[in-house]
Amino acid sequence: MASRLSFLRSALPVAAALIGLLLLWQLGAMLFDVPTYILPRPGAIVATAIEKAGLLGSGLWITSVEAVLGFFVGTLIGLAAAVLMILAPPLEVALIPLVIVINSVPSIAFVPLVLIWFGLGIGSKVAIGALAVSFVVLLNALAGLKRPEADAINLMRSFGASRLGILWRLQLPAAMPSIVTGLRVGLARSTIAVIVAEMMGAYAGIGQIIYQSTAQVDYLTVWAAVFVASLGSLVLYGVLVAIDRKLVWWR
Amino acid sequence: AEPVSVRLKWLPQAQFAGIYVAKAKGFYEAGGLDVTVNPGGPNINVETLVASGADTFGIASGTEGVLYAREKGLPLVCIGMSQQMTPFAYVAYTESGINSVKDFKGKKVATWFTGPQYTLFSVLAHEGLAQSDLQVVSQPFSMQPFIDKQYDVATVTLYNELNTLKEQGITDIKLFLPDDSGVTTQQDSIVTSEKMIKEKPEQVQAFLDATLKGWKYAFEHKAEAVDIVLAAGSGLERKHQELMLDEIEKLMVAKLGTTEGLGAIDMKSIAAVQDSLVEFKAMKAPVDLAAAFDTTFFAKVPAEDKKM
Amino acid sequence: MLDKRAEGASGPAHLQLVNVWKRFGEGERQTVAVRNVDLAIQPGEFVTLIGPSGCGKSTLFNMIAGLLPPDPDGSVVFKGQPQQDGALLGKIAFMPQRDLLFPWRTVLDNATLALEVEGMSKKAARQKAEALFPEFGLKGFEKHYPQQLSGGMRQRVALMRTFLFERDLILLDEPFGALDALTRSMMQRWLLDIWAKHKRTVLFITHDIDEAIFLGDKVVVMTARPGTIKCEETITLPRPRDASVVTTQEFMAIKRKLLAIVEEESMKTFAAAGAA
Amino acid sequence: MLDKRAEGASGPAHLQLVNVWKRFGEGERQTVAVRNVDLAIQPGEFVTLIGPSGCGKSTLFNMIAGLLPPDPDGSVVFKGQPQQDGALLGKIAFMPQRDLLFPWRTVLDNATLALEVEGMSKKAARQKAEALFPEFGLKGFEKHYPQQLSGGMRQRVALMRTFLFERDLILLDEPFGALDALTRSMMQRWLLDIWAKHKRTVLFITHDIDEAIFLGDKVVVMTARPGTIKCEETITLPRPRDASVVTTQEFMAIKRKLLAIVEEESMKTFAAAGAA
Amino acid sequence: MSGSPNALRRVLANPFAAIVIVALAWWIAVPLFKIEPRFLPPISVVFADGMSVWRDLAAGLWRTLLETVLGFLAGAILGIAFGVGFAYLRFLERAFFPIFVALQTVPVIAFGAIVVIWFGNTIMAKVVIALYLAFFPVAVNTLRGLETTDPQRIALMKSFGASGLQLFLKLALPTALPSIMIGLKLGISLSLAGAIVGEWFGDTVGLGVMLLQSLYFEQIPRVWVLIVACGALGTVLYGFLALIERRFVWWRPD
Ligand SMILES: Nc1ncnc2c1ncn2[C@@H]1O[C@H](COP(=O)(O)OP(=O)(O)OP(=O)(O)O)[C@@H](O)[C@H]1O
Ligand SMILES: Nc1ncnc2c1ncn2[C@@H]1O[C@H](COP(=O)(O)OP(=O)(O)OP(=O)(O)O)[C@@H](O)[C@H]1O
Ligand SMILES: Cc1ncc(C[n+]2csc(CCO)c2C)c(N)n1
Ligand SMILES: [Mg+2]
Ligand SMILES: [Mg+2]
Repeated sequence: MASRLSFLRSALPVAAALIGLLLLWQLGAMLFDVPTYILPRPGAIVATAIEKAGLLGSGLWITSVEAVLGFFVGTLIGLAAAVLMILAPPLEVALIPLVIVINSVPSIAFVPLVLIWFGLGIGSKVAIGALAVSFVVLLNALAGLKRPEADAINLMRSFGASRLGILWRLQLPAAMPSIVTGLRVGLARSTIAVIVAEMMGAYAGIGQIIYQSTAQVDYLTVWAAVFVASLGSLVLYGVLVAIDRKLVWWR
Repeated sequence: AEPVSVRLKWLPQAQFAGIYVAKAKGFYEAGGLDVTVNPGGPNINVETLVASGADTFGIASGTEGVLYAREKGLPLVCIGMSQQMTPFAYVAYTESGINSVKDFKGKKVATWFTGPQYTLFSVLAHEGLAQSDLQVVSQPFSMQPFIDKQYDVATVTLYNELNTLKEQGITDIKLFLPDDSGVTTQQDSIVTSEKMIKEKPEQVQAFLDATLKGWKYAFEHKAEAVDIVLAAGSGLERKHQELMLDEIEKLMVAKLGTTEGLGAIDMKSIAAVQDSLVEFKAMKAPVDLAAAFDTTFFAKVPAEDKKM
Repeated sequence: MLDKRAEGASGPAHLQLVNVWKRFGEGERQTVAVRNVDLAIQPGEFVTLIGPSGCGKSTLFNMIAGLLPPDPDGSVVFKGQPQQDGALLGKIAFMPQRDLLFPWRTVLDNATLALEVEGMSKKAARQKAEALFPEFGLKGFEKHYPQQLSGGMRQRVALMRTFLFERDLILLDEPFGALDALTRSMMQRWLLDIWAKHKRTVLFITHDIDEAIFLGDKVVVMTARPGTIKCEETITLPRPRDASVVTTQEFMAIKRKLLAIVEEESMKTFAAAGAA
Repeated sequence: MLDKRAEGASGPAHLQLVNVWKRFGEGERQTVAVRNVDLAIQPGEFVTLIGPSGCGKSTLFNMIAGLLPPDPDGSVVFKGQPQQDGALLGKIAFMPQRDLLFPWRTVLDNATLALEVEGMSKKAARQKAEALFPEFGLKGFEKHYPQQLSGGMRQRVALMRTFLFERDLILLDEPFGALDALTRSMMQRWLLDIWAKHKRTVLFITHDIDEAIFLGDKVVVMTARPGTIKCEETITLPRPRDASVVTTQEFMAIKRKLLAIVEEESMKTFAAAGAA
Repeated sequence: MSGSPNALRRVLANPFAAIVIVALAWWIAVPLFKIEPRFLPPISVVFADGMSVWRDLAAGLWRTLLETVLGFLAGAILGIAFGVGFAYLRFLERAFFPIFVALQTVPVIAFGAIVVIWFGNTIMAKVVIALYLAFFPVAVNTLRGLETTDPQRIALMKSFGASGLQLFLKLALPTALPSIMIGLKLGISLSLAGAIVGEWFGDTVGLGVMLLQSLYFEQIPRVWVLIVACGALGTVLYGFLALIERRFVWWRPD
């Protein structure tokens, strides 16, 4: 009961803002008579989305599975790497420059390589999604794990806590807010990386739909696909917010 | 000189040598035009940019692109066609035992889903195959999956991917040309907007004259043309561009290109393409071809500028 | 008697500090926090440590607990063995000056932290801790978070956390600093009970001279920064001690003596002020 | 005399609390922190506040400073005017129990914080603050960061920050809690000097009964949680007071009386323990 | 004895040492594990290929750097502004934050034509895309950082009569700065990605153009040249931010 209420309370303003913006857009497009190939009207986009629900639905399903898998794999890799680096500081000193270099390369540059390495199927999408997420999570987790002050770490050490014990009981909880921030940023990055990878080579998915429709000057379908993808990521974001509240309850 | 722009369907390369040569040799300037060449890229839809007025002219995808654009109501007109022959071809490894298009049956065939898939469908139809007889998949712009044998047949353009394969030492392949199956789809359409044709036909004429003259000059002075292309792009390989120019010449001087001259519009092949697109439900209904393709400008191009 | 216990030459000292130094920073801005400290503590002894604010008491504790390496000049000897850096971690129950409660743990779970680190099951640890809540005046606050406690309550939680970590040597850094007089005197009596029952060795920092005398077998006075041992005063007041001991002549005499010593040191901190 | 000052019925009280309450949380887990507090403070009066740990002293201060809205039952009256929520912000010099120094500011810049907020130029503020460093025994630490200070030094920085913020009414929450006896008595004397010179009104929380008596015109004793005023004791010891006043008969008598009252209250906190 | 791990650390922490180590590993690993060139070409081949186009590479680096920095600055300013706005106007956050999240997942490269129509063929288009991508992490981290401001410190400042602006400048902002720096460091690499994607919309100069071309021509060594170039550019920018951080934002909130 209470949770349903709080869900409503968080969903309502978003819905209101969304509807407001769409209305503004629709009215603007009608007022200035903007041609569809420059900016379609939301009404037409929604109509197209409904008309092509089957196509878009199957594409969204594939993209979501890839994005979520990539997000999980990347989060695990990022967290594991951060933990390893905290446990073995020389590793951090040695690897962080490399991490920064790789993170500086736009994930798009890796798409063709990943397609070569992992094929055109789901593997390459999961890989590119994981790549996009893992570095954000790694950098945020690392910063968060370093947050506890020396005094608090010393207290744990005085109890004879092992590095793992300190990590588990002090550093990880203290890092939670920072990690969750990393997840929020990472989610957006992984979704877009997956969609772009799909555009550049895939058998199916939202990215392919966008790519093929653009070439066929079918902007209504392009926009409908983007709409559907954004809605999908909004849902994922909602899940993240719920997780955030669970993990960082003490704020 | 009037400032105008031309949008290409891809990055600077020998595929567009005529444009760059016309600019570099001052053909546009002589025609009273100050041309800016804007390259293309992935998801840069030339038809949209030209129809919206963002660019004055364009070298767009090809027959099917003009038809889609017209069907969606874009005020776009084609005034010339660069490639007279279908530039797409299908490749299979010699060892695969595929000796004709008919042997595609039951195979995994990759093609680009940016329009060329309908060329494949037409070819299949001409060869008496149903689409359900084989598995057609979307091809990425890398040839690597074909090299890795992830599918049996792949699509190439004669001017690029085929050369890429050869450069990587892959020569034990067979080539199947759509034209051999009786399917011709002209590519690299020269387009402008209805507004330009109505308001500044003299500029449209001047642009087409100079462009075709540029092409002719490029084919007659290939080394110089490649130099000009290399200067326009960044990080281009001379060897690859030379091969590309050779292949582009073959495609442009084929068929009507030999009789009518560079840039000729083949209304018969266009009608055939439209019929197949309607048949394959890529288009809901046919469009008015006379409005979409304006041959009057091509007719007025001086013969010495377009005839090789 | 004084010589024997304080110098620890004869008996095997539980803990012995030999020429311990600590310097912070380098060059111009170097602060010498602790200088040339020699100190021996016998098994089961209750030693209280006083000295002017900023003289290096907490720094000394950190070095004993193994949290801060002493400068290479000297060494920390535990049960007769010189200890390397960090060797004493986990062997000493240490309560830092700041409470350092974890905001994401309830009061109960903050109290059981050390036990969990030791490997005790969460359930057993909670059971053990819950029993102490009434004694610490925290009954009913088990499920609260530290943010919801008063300063003195937080300090009591930190103290409880330390006592649940049962070790032979206990280091307490101003454990009663935030408590009111009565709560403080209750906690003092409770501490003496525990100490008498289990005969643990206690090293106790305070800034309250009464408290130092009331609790200690020995009061150690440190000089102003850079801190070193100024003197050690053995307290021979009979045990068990009662609150009324504070008013005895003997107590007063010791207090006056210590006050004079401490006053001299404290003035040094403000020497510059006097000059100005 | 007692009646006149404590009730504040005749003179215009500087600060008056009327039926002030504060409850935290809701339903089952509600904690009543402060209950039905009535208190009047005359201009220039030095009032000390004692009470068992967790009884609501800090909460009361927060409400007076305007940081925490009192429950709607009662009101805070300042210079005769009932104050709305937050109306007193910026009018009272307030020193919280935790030092709350900013880790990114040097000691000097922490001290000048309130002055900067007031709009004083950085340079002028620093000049003004620097003059106080010797008196606070912090000379030479101007450019240090809070992390490099001892507990007592941090507290002195917080105190300096409060005093630089010159206001008629000063609220101090255990300002000397982390100081050693001598530093503490120096700071006490310094505080009395300032107070005598500028006749500011001071409200001072302490858990040290000696300190409360030594400093105050009036000692206010709070009950155990939920805290309310148990009694007010006017201290008629002559001023200026000297450290030796602590040993007078009069002082001892007051102390015994207050100790008895406070003891009764403190026991309530541990009532559950006694039962167990 | 105690000096050697420290010396090792210092060597490892040196960026040049890191480059040399990675290059050596690459040089040795390719023949050792018989890695196929299509996965990872030998470093010598990549190096030679890079040298053969060094002029274009230098021009590309410069152009991409310019676009990235301009887009990043704009995105950072906007991101911080929105982060602050979200922190202080909660209804804004609740209504619009999720929409920004959704906008982040809009694949800009789907809208090449529209970007060109709206912003033309100028550097503006790249800057806008770089801004768009950098904005989000900066905004999120600013918001998160501001949220961690200690309520007791806020109370203290209020008791001094601090205005909202003073609270922000003297307390909230310094508290949030470490977190904002994380956002900026994430944002700068995204700006670079934005600039590179932006160059795919009809540009002639830039690392993105060269990257696209090498993909099209299947020049795997050239792809690696560009990956290294992007990595170098991004690392320099990141290093610059890290330097600023070390110099000015060294504290951690307690
Ligand atoms: N934010 C809060 N939420 C819930 N309870 C609170 C909160 N703040 C204070 N309390 C409760 O209010 C009561 C009084 O707290 P307060 O800090 O005023 O005590 P105090 O008299 O200052 O104690 P001490 O001398 O130990 O500092 C305590 O029982 C505490 O648990
Ligand atoms: N990390 C550090 N860097 C530099 N100086 C430090 C550091 N830690 C402590 N100091 C200095 O060492 C001296 C002793 O500090 P310490 O905390 O040991 O004092 P203390 O005796 O515990 O004082 P208090 O009674 O006020 O807690 C102080 O002058 C302090 O400034
Ligand atoms: C008509 C046509 N479609 C696709 C390709 C192959 N190709 C080259 S670049 C690129 C990506 C951007 O569209 C693709 C798929 C082609 N050569 N011609
Ligand atoms: Mg200390
Ligand atoms: Mg308090």
